[in-house]
Amino acid sequence: MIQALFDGILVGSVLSLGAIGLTLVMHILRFANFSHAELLSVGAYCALTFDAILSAVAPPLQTLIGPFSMSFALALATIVSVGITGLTAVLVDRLVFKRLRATAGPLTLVFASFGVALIMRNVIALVFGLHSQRYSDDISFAVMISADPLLLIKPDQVIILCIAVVAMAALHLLLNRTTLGFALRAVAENPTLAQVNGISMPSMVRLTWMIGGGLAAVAGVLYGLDNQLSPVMGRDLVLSLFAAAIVGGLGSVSGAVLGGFIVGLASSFAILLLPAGYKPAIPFLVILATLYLRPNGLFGEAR
Amino acid sequence: QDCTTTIGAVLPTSVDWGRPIAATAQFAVDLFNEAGGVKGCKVEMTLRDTQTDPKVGVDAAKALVDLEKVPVLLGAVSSGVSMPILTSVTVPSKVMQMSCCSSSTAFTAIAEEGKTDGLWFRTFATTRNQSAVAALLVKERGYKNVAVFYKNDDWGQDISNLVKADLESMGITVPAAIAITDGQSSYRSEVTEALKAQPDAIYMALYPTEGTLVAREWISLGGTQKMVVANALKSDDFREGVGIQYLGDTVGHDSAQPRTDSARGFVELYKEKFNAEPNGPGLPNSFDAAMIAMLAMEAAEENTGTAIAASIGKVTDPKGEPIFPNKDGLMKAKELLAAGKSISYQGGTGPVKFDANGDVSAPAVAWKFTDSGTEEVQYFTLDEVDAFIAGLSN
Amino acid sequence: MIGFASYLMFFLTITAILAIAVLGLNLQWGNAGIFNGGVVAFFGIGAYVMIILGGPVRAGEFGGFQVVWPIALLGGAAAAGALAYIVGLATTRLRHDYLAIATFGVAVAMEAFVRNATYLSGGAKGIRGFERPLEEAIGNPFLYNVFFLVLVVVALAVVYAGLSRLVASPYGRLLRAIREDETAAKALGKNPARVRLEAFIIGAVIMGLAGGLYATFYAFISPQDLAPILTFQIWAMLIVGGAGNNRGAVLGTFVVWGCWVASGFGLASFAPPHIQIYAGTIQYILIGLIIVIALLLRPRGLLPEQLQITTRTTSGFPGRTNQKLQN
Amino acid sequence: MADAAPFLEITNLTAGYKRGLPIVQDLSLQVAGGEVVTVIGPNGAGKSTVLKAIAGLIVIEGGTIRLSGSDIVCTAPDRLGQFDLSYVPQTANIFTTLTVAQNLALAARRCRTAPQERIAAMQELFPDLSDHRNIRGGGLSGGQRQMLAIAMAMIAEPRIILMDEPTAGLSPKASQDVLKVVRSIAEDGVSVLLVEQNARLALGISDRAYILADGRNQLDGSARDILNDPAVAEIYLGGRRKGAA
Amino acid sequence: MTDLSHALLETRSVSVSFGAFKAVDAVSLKVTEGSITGLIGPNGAGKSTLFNAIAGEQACDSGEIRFDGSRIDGLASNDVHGTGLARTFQIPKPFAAMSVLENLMLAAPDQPGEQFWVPVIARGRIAAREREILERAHEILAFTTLEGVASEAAGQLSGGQQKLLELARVLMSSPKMIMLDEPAAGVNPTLTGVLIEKIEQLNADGCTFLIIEHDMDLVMRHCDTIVAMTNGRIIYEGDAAGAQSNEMLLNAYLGAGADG
Ligand SMILES: Nc1ncnc2c1ncn2[C@@H]1O[C@H](COP(=O)(O)OP(=O)(O)OP(=O)(O)O)[C@@H](O)[C@H]1O
Ligand SMILES: Nc1ncnc2c1ncn2[C@@H]1O[C@H](COP(=O)(O)OP(=O)(O)OP(=O)(O)O)[C@@H](O)[C@H]1O
Ligand SMILES: [Mg+2]
Ligand SMILES: [Mg+2]
Repeated sequence: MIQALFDGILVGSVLSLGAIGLTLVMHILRFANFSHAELLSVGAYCALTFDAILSAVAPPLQTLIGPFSMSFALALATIVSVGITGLTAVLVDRLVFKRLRATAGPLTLVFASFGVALIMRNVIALVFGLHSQRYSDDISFAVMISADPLLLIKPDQVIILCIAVVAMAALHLLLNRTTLGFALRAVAENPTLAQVNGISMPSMVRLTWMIGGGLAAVAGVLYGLDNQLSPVMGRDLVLSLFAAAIVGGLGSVSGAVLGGFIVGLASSFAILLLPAGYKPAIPFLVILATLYLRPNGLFGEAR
Repeated sequence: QDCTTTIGAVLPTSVDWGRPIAATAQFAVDLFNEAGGVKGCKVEMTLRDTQTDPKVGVDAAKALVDLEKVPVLLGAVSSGVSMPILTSVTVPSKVMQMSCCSSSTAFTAIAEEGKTDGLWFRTFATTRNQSAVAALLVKERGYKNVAVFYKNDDWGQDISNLVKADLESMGITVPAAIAITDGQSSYRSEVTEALKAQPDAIYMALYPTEGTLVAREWISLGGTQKMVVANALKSDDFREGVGIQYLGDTVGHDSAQPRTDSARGFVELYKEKFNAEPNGPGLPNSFDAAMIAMLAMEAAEENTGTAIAASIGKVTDPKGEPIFPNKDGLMKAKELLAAGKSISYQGGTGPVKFDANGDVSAPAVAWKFTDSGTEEVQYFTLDEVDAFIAGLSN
Repeated sequence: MIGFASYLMFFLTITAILAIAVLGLNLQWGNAGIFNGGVVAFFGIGAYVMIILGGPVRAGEFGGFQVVWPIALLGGAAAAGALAYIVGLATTRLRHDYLAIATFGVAVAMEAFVRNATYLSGGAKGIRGFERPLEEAIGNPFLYNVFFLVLVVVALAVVYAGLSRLVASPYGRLLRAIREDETAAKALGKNPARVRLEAFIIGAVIMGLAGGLYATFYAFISPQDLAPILTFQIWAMLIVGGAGNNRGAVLGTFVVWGCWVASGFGLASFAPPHIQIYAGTIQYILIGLIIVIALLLRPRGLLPEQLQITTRTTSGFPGRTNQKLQN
Repeated sequence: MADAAPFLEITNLTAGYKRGLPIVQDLSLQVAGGEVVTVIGPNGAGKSTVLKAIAGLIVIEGGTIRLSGSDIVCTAPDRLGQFDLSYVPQTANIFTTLTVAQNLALAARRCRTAPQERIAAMQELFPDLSDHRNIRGGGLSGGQRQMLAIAMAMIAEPRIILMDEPTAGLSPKASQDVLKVVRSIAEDGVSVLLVEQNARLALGISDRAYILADGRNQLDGSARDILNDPAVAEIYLGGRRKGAA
Repeated sequence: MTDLSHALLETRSVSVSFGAFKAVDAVSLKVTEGSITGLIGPNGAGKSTLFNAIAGEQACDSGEIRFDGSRIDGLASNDVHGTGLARTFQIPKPFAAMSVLENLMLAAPDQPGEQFWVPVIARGRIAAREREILERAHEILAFTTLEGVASEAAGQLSGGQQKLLELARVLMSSPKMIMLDEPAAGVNPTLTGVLIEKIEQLNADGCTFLIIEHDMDLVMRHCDTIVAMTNGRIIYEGDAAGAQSNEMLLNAYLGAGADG
């Protein structure tokens, strides 16, 4: 029971991290970006590549950081990957979404992003192959916190949780305390009026993608660390990410984090109630119930 | 010679485990061409991706049959794709369909009703034998309390149900049989659930991607390393992903490789081509499916699905001359067939013999992981397996 | 030649079946603004119920009532309507993405249910269908496919005509008004909750009908047919074709499904053998490119929604002219 | 006090929402420094369209718009602040999802100096705003919205300000107050281009006025002349003289 | 006190609050059948909120609302409309992607074609009603000067035209009572004159009006009764002359320039 609770929160923290970026992009650019989860893959594979390069160039970097299974090389690679993934997101926007924003109907961007997701996912598959890979083949063992009730926790998951919470706090402050954050929200609501107030659309859009892409890269690496990398990891994650972002209420970063936990907890408790085969459905049913009570998500506003 | 003969294949090449299956089929075609092709004509395999989507798969099959006029169709992998192809494409168009990997019992059922017109074959040894061997391995090792993880598809559900029943009939408890649905972002809760029962061993009927994730999670949470695994996990991805240091107590089951000299030759051939052992779900089955289909084309009077299907018996005749599918073997087979003699094909899954429903039963082996791949540890003849199954039902 | 004709008919049959589902979605989204993310649930329940009602007896499993085909088909459609009624009662309060994820959840639950509830649905192995209507009587598979194509085209035409009437009528106007501004519609005395629920149910019944036809044609249904990709495909067809326009919806189906399969065909025919193994992956890239490029070139769809203008006519029934919606 | 050279000079402007469908045609208009100019005209005449054209929001097909000598036709709307231009749109003129304080803080990003002081000054000018500083814009009353929009435009101390019906929805007292403020900033040298339906009140504080109908100039002249022209009053000002009795 | 039977609309100590803020504070208001009642008050006084409460758009914290003898508090806004009480919005809510004409036609009541089965199986029943609706729509378009933009998307109208559309739409039905929220704001003064004539004409035909308006000229000349609110409370109820001499109103609302 208590184990399921912790599992849920820890598993949920990766989703939270991914969902923060998604909710930000969805709120400010006003479309459900199906290719967001592919940015996680881009980030993860990018870090994989740089991790390999750095480890080859400077072998001492392969030492692990403390009790975690992340090496110094991977940590550096992640930083590089944050930038590259952000730029990838900006580039995709340039090529596709920017052109559509002005002229298209509300769902055109959504399905364009679906097409973009197909392209990104399969380009990764062509480059890196379809098989799954890992940053390190070593298995990081869980630490037993208590024997009765049984409680096992992996150090990696704790670090993921911390990063998710820090990212949430930082982004929350940015959006609610700084005029830059107000500018981002203003662009979300009324781009014309925002421009009239001297806010440059292109730079706000760039900023949004950089933040969204960067967070996606971090989430992708941490997901890869906890699970494994495969070209279809985006496909496997995308719906959970949407679920988390939406149940939390679009545009709410704390909602996204809570949403991640809800999805994590729902799937971890699911198995206590129903046969494991039904597990994929449970988070969505929990979301259905949540939305029944709060039609705009937990922290969302009607719009 | 300039003539070419086309065969069709509909396989999920955009899925991780599907691509090697397709590559193996293509490998069989290449070997056959080296031996001179079918009736002197070069064989070309037109390969289409199913995207594991029945609509896409059926459309691809229909296009191959109608536009490319293929008399033989290899595939598909999932029963959910193979079945609509069979009912709405191959049977109406009288094309022979040979699947490497579809395991659903529904195929046997419709074959029994006579609705396949004898056009349907699969080289996937029926799940019944496989599950029995799994139970046997558990019993031999003296495990008393075994948790089961199974892939939540028709194959996994089938094998899990059978294994569970077999184990329980031998007095071994199965505290948890847990479905693993692919594409989940985490399998931690499934693993935790099994862990609660504190089993002394686990049985896994999974594919490598999910299998690796589950096994790693299982081991990292301190689960037992005593594992029995299904043939689908006989894969380098799984071995490397989990780490050989944790797989010392793991034993797997599979349909047997032929116990002939040429068997080693096959593995050699494969290694030479792909630089790896033929490990992975469905590889030998795919190889055999393609080979048998082409041998049947060689044996058939005319290049139609019905004629080819009718010649299957000629190339898988237990009384015929044993043939191993390397270049020499194939040349010899062609000679024999040309002379009107029958042959007994001995391929990646053993001496294949189809029953009236297009199903095969194969002998079985037990294997374990080694530093470089896998190695056989035990061999079960068909009779032994049948005797064991008969013993179970008492 | 006969081969080509045979394939073409097959292709058209599937397209027509999908087009029916796209029309159902067009009523929901294009006209009523209901963001249904769970198309496949309604398609699927139509297929399953049809096959359970009409299919043969399955050992140890539920079903096998062997109801005559047209009734079984309607039963499937009705089941889709009933599901929509229940789902709709719980979700009509939701908007946009929230509604989409909620209905998506229904679809996932549906898939999980049929995958696991073996007694009812055959589990992962699916359910084999029955003899297709009149198949025995017609005998020749080619002629049978002609017959079946005619059957689905008639179904498509009926649905198309019915929806066109509905959309062109005051009811269609009401739907669009509710899509535009629910508060204002309410203030004018309309009941958005009722109308949205109706539109949701009608759309779902149409999707269920499509599902039933699909399962009839393949004489088989399994959880693999209920994968979320079908929902995306149907949506992509609508958006590429032009939401809000029934002709666009049908055209979009042809274009998207045509490109989807043509990309596979093209690669299989023209790619060199050593590429074949990667063709599946490349095909996905092509499909992605086609969708993106189509939307870049025609952001509002191939046939965008028309602004309805009612003009005074002497004939009595108000005439209609269409004008491009300007942006 | 008005500078001799016009601060804003529009010549032969043709503009609209879609290429080939001009709404405003061949329109010329000047606003000198420190001058209040009012544009009046029937609904749908194109008044707001003129302001949108100046603010860079729509397609300009012909003519020039000069701001203190420089051509601004191709300037992106977000860069017009550099020309010390502010604009109060007619509708959707505040951010409904931001609070009043956040709306003001956002607008104050354009202030050259002491944004806090400017925010305080605006709250003093419109006490309603400081009372409701933590309410989201969407929760404001119609008049309060209008006040916020005006405050957001004035906060950066522009040299020219375009106001689209600033007094629509304001109470009579608030309208008078706003127009008084407009007059007083004009005294400080700010140019104001005003679109108003509340024509009599607006003309009362204006230097000059233009009458627009069907997207074209119909008439222009000093505010007083226009106010006192009975023909104009009949057609555009509603005929009735307020308080004539 | 006015006789109850004459009050078509009556609120009894209705309160609405947003968080701790009381936007409408125990307001008791009577609108006499057949009158044109003006509701005035400074910005943020709670006028629109009161409208929303009456129209079922906004839940009341307490109090009772009666219309035509029966309670309407707690009804959904469409049901309130069904009782014969229609309203406009201060900030227009057009059906943006529909044409102006369609906006109007939609607003007409009693079109059997708004039941989904009728267009499919009994089309004949629609046409006659549709003709009537069309007739009426063109009539209203004509005097609101919207005829010229009848086929344009409503979302593309100018600000003032949208206000006119808001009014035009509500005139499509023939309710017992209409509540107008600042109908003249943003509308050209000349046109305002035409509109008020129309309102008086409808009033003569028996329609009751409750109008929020800041245009004092309009209010003072055309309203039978004037109700003034500040800070969520009613501070004055009476005739125009009284309002113009009310000290509090002068200071808080009308301002120095007010002439009377
Ligand atoms: N949703 C809301 N949340 C918070 N406060 C609100 C909300 N709606 C209205 N208010 C507050 O209630 C008060 C009354 O608003 P209301 O819109 O009724 O004013 P009004 O009398 O119509 O003013 P105006 O003449 O300016 O339109 C205002 O102070 C406003 O800020
Ligand atoms: N976004 C738009 N797209 C297309 N046409 C528009 C758009 N906005 C306004 N128009 C058209 O341009 C014309 C002029 O509109 P504009 O808003 O300039 O009028 P206005 O003079 O400001 O009127 P009002 O006094 O009612 O505000 C109108 O006929 C309107 O239909
Ligand atoms: Mg205007
Ligand atoms: Mg108001």
